[in-house]
Amino acid sequence: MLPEPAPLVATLLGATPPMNAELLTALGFYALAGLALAGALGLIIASDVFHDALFLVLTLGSVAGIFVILGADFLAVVQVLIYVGAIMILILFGIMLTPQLGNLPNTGGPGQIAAGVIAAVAVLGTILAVITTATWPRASAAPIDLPAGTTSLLGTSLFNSFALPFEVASVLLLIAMIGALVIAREP
Amino acid sequence: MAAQAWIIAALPLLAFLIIAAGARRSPLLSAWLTILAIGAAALVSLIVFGQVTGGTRVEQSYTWLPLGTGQPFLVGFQVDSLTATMLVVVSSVSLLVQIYSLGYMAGDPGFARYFAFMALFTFSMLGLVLANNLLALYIFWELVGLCSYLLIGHWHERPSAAAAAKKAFIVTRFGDFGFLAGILFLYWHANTLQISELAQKVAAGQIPESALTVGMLLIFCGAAGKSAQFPLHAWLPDAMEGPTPVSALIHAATMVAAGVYLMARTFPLLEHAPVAMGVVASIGGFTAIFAATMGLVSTDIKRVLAYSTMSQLGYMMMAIGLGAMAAGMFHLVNHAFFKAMLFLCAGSVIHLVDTNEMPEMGGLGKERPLTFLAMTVGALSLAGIVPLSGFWSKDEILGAAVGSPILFGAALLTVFLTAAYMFRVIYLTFAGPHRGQVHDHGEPTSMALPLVVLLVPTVASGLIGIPALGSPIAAFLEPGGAPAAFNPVVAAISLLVALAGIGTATVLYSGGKMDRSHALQTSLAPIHTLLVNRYYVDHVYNWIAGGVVLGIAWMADNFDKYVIDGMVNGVGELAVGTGGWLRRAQTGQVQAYAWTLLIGVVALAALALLPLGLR
Amino acid sequence: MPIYPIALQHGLILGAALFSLGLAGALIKRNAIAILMAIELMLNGVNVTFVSFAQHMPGAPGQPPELTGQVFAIFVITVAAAEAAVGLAIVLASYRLRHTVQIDASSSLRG
Amino acid sequence: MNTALNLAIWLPLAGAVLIALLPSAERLARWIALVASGLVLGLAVGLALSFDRQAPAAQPQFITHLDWIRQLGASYFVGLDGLSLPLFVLNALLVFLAVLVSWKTQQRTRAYFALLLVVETAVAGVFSSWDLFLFFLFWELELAPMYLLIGIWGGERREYAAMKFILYTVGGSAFMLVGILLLYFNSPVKTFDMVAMGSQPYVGSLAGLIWLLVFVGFAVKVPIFPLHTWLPDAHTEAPTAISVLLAGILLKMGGYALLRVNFGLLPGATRQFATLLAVLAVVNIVYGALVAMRQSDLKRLIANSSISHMGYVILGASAAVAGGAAGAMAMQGAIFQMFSHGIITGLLFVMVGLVYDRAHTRQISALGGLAARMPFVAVGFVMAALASLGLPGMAGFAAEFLVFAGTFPVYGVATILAIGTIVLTAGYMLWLVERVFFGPQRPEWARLPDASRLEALTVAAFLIVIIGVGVYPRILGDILAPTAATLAARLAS
Amino acid sequence: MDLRLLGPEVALAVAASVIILADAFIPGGLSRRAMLSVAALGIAISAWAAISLGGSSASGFNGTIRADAFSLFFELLLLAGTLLVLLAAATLLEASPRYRAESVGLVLLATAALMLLASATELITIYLALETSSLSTAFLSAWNKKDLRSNEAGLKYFVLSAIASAVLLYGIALLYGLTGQTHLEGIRQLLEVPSKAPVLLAAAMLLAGFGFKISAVPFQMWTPDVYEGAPTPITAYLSVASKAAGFAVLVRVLQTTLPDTQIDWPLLVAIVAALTMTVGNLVAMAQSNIKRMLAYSSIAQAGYVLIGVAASRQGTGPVLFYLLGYTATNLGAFIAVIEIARRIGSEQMADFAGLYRRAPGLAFALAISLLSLAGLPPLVGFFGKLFLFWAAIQANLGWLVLIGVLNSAASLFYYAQVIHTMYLLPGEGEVSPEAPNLSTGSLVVAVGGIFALGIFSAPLLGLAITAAESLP
Repeated sequence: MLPEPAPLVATLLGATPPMNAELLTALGFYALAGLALAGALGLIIASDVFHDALFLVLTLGSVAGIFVILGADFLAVVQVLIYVGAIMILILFGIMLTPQLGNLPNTGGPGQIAAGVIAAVAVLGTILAVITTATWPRASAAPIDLPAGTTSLLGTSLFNSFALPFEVASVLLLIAMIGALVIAREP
Repeated sequence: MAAQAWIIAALPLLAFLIIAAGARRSPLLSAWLTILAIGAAALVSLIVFGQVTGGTRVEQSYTWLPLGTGQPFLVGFQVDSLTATMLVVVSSVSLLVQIYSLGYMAGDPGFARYFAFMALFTFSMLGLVLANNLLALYIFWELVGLCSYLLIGHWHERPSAAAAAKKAFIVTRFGDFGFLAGILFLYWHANTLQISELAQKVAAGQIPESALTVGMLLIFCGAAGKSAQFPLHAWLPDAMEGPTPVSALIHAATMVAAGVYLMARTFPLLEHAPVAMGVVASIGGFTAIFAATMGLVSTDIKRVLAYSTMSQLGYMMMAIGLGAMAAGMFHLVNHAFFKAMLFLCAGSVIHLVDTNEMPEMGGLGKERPLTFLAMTVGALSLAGIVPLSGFWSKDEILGAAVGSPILFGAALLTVFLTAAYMFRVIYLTFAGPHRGQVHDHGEPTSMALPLVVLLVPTVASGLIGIPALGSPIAAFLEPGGAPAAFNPVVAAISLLVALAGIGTATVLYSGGKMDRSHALQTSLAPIHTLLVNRYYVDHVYNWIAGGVVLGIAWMADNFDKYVIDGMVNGVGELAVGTGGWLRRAQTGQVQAYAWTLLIGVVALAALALLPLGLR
Repeated sequence: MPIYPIALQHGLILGAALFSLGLAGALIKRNAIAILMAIELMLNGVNVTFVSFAQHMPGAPGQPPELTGQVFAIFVITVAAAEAAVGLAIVLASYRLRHTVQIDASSSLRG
Repeated sequence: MNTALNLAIWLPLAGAVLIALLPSAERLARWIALVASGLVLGLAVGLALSFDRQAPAAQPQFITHLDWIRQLGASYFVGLDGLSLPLFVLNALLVFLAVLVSWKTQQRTRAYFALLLVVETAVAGVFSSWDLFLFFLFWELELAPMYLLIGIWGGERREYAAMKFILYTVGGSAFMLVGILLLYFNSPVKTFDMVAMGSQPYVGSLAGLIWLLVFVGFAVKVPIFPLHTWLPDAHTEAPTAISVLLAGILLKMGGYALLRVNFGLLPGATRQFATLLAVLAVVNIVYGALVAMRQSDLKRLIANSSISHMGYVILGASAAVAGGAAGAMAMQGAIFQMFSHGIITGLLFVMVGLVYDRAHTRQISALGGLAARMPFVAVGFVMAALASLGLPGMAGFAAEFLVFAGTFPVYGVATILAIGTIVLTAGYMLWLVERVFFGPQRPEWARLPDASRLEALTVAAFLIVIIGVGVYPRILGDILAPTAATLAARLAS
Repeated sequence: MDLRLLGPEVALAVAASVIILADAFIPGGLSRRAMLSVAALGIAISAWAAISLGGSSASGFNGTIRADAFSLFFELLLLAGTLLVLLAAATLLEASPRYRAESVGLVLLATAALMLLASATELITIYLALETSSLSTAFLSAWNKKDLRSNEAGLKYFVLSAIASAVLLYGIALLYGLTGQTHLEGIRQLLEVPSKAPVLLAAAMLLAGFGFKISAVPFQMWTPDVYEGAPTPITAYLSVASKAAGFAVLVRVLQTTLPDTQIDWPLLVAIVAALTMTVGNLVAMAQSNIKRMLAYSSIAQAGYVLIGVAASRQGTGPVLFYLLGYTATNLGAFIAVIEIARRIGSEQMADFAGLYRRAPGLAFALAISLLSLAGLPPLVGFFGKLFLFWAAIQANLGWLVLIGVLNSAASLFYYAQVIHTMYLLPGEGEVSPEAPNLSTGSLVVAVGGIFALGIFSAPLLGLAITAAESLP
């Protein structure tokens, strides 16, 4: 589970092998992952819902970066556009429309926190126990070679193999729209 | 006629059915229906008796209950000497008692019911003696018990009568429990319930003696219950709560004698089971003396007669147990007549004074000379004074007992006691001045007539036992059996002992005075107390029934209520309680719900993964 | 596992971590909108997982990779948007009724 | 396809539907019920008379066999044999009499009679089904109407009693269902056809488990100690006619099913458990009698006596495994006892009902001396009590005698205990009669009327059957004997 | 092309659009009658379209949906259920004119999503259909905007469904990672299992996601609250349509993707089934609100169905039959409750006292429904349970059947208590009789179904088994 220390130290000291693209990518990944996790942690800890939103933006942005590293450039754009551009705006509106009276606690009591942490640790532990030990028979050892842009590949997939889900997604959005209109409107 | 002997039983049944169906609305019609039917039955009985003395024998069987495998259960009737004798005795005594009842029960609100049940009883009793197999016999055996129950409880508004009726039924049922077991026991050893077949198999040695002994002892339980033999005797004195004619017919002449009859009927089996015979004889002998002692102290005239009946039945049992079946039956017949008469006399007296208590009687010979006469003759016969009937049969029994010193002694002592308590009754009732109120309504002819008629056999029926005639009874009842030997020495001794008894009674009670007996009572106080309390047997029974049985029942009932039902309700409460507890887990907090969901996933996954050992 | 080059597991672990953190947030936060954000976090965790897998799924021989994982992620983002809309609408309605967005205010139904 | 039998099964249901469809026919309802149940009684008697007593006993008569749920191998298969015919007739008779008994019901008449008729169809179905699945269906069908009959028209604690009744029974049938399904899938003949299942019984390793599972279901119904405590409550709280049906036929469903399913289809396991059965039977007999002895409530006493009397059925059945003459006799006794207990206890409950209708109390201590005012009721009650304690000449004796006779060589001690309990029975029955009817008349009961003409007629009908069967048991014996012998022989082999 | 396969769903979507648009553009709005007519017409066309596909087992849209008999069965079931719910809600719709077009439209769209869920054979489609239906029902639960309880129901349903579907999604991701596939059949072909752990984890997560839909313990926590708070017709809809579709997708995914020979998912399902039955029944005993009681009851019912699911292939036919009967039965119960509550103004069981006199028809309908839920013959609930148990015994799940039958017996306790209250207790006040309307009409259909489905259980079970066997 722990990274083996020797290569890391060696690399950092520039001994063997020379700093290459792979290492840079890795470092970028770790940096972004750290940011993403920090944002997530911040979201949990922050006591102000507005700060929550900002931490979330940090995470979402970092994840977009990670998407790039993982060869999903189009997805990164979508992530930034929809999440940061649409969802976060929506959420900020939501926050502003619901001013709270007084200073209410943003997190539950110690019991709830403990329970939440236990559940999260349990879930994480289970998942990690599985994914780190599993072998993935279909997965290639190395990242696959991807063309410079994945957009056309995705487009083909989306409108060919997954045309039906695409249509369903549109209905989903329609429903969300109608429903939100009805429910959120002043009575 | 003998081939249609079932008619004898059917006639009273018919009367019962007609009364039940509607004739009960007219009491007098009911009574006469009964009398007519029983009269006709008595007539037919006599005819049949005549044919049987001529050698006719009949046996017929019908399927009662078919079985899937093997022979069906049969019922049927037979006519032989024993049956014929009993038919005559039962039907004639019953007829006389019915006639007597016309007067005795006059004005009773349950008049019609009384006669209906009397008819039913006569039917059952006749059926009992006609039965040719143990099953049929048992059926009628229970029916006479039922009639006894119904008639003892005739005045059901009297709590004592209701209790006595119940007691009679339950105690005899206790004996019947053994009877039924005995029947089954014999059935599975002999594969038949036909008495004649059983007798054949026994004679052929096909049934091991041990089995026969057990079977006969069990059957004797039934006989002991019915015939009030120790220790199942406790019901008979109480049964005197019934109307006196009922006591005369059922509890003196016929039903109680059914036990003796049963042993006589199964005598061909019994005689091959010496141990059983010994038991029968011992119980009989013991009961004879045991009951007689209690008769000495009772102040209730009917109870004295009841103890006397028990005692005499013991006598008969002893005779049969000693192998003198014919003698026992001879005594049964004689006893039936004179004891019925004695009871009817007692009824007549009670009618006069409206009480059973002898201390409140006295001097009644003036009002009822006929009764006085009849009762005296009956008492003499019972005491065994020559030449009355009791003398002859009692003598045969004593003769049979000679070989067994203890039983012989007991029998002799009983003779003494019998004579003593009977003359105590005679003195207390008829001699001296009136001690209580007398309400003389006059004695109707219907009550007087039976007494007169019964005097005849009381005097004469024993004469058939005169040694000069050979022993026709034994020849008739037990062809091939040993003829009864008349033993003049024994006869003389017993006569002397009886006279001694009479003398003792005279000393104590002559002139209807009670002061001398009181003095004796005081000097023998512990014994008197013991006797008055009937040896405390009833106390023991009450303790068993009310203490032990009801105590166990109490435990069972509470076990049912608290343990079993407690567990049942506990399960229910547990379920509802668990539901309520789970319900509280539904806190309304959505995050708690989410927590449950996630923990559920982890748990499920863990459940699935753990068997893999988490490589 | 070497720390570089980044392998499949790296992405998976990050995904799992994000998922679990989001989950913890959803369980701990009181503000309904914050919970909404935490759920978005969970979905992002899954998306990272999907994308990581997609990066290691070659296509059929001679065919370009299908990138199903990335397609899935696009749909997930769409759903996330819809969820945000729905969630905010309901939270707004709730706010109108209760004048608070604290989730524990909505706990009258229980038992 | 036998029209008469099918008609006898379904006619009551049709009557019930008719009552339900006539919205304002409160008074008509009882007439419909009377006619329907009367017709069924006629049909049942007709079937009994035309029953071929010489035919081989392994096959039912009057059969109808139609395809039904083929995926399950279930069919509509009805017919009667020597075991079911008497009970079928008993059902028809008791329901008819129950209609008469409840003639004066005022409350919600339509619903009452409709439910009564549904019960009749259900029970008739149970007794005539030769398909195990169909059997189970009918078995369950009886529950809801019975629950309502107790719950709506019952006494003070009716709710508790009704709930207890239904939970007990449903709990029991839960086990039974599992057993039936296990049997189906394990038996060599994949069918619910009981003739086929019986001719090639399952003897595998699960037989014992299956036997126990079904047994629990039936034991609740019989009821067998310690699953009996629903009975006193239900019988006590139910209205008179329903007590009659409960004691008269519903308990018989348990005994019948035990013989039909456990004994008929799992003879091997039955042999294993025979001794257990005998022990339970004796416990039932003695324990029921002891508990009855302590009851202060008239109806509760009778109810507990039922527990005791049903023990004889189980005792006889348990001895049937011995086969041979004794086994056949015991089995015949067991079946006979079901019939006679049905009719006798039915009468007892009718009599209790008559007393209760007049005095409005069932406390024995509050009653007393009733015979003076109600001679007919008293006579009827005494007759019923005598029949119940096994007096010869009445139906109970023939049955008990067979049971004792058959059991004696197989389980001697058990038989002795059972015979001994007769004394206890006599004790509590006669004590009851003494306390209720005898003794001095009490002022508070000085104005009670005797039985009406209709009531007298009903009681007379019961008595005629009780005495008729008691005096001439061949009426039933001819029908029972071959079936009993076949069953016992199959058990022993 | 493949569009024909989507005909049933499209018909509903069109009907929904017509209703919403017409209501928006016609001055004064669309009348209730017209609205329901259009909805009914849409349902009819949808049904016709489904039937005309005839369970051809044709796949379409690159294998994302499959028109087999299994999906046909569920499509018809969902359509019938939806129609009955709409009819039952007719009277309530009359009372609340605002946004009623949108509510009817959303119900139709949700049904379309559920139908898609039942026929989808690809995980992305399944996920989207699931989300679509969940979000619609979240809205519908919160529809009574001024009602705190309705809003709370919507909020709870939304939050929990979002979390549950995130978990489901993670499970899907694992399956994708193992096979590189999202098509169910593709997954099964590629599921070589060198290490079973990810598959089992995925199975548990899928179970959670779908288990949420069908209210399986421990994913059932939302059920009572939402059932109680949501408008009753929506509760009915949730308990019937949503649950049925949940079972459809659960059965299809488990059976198509996970070979039970290698992965012991039946055991997982069996454990969940046992928990579900027991918890549902136990807590139901302690309820006083009829809707809440029915919520727990429907949890318990889900447990019974899961017995059939655990019985794998053999159990599928009985599962379908049970769902059919359950739809009729539970609708009967809920429609009766809707009408009763509307007339006496209470959902408290205690207020149902003496209902047999005040509203005999409704009391009878509710009683019959409850007895069917309890599983008494000759009602369909009896046969449904019987077939389930029958299958489970065959699958060597005797212990589970025993738990099932005991639960079934215990459940009678609380069902009978309602009947007891209605029939055995005296009640105050009168209920003015009403002329038969659409609601009572749908009630008659449902109760008639309870009897008819029971009596004709034999042929219907045959149909259900045929449908089950059409699963690849």
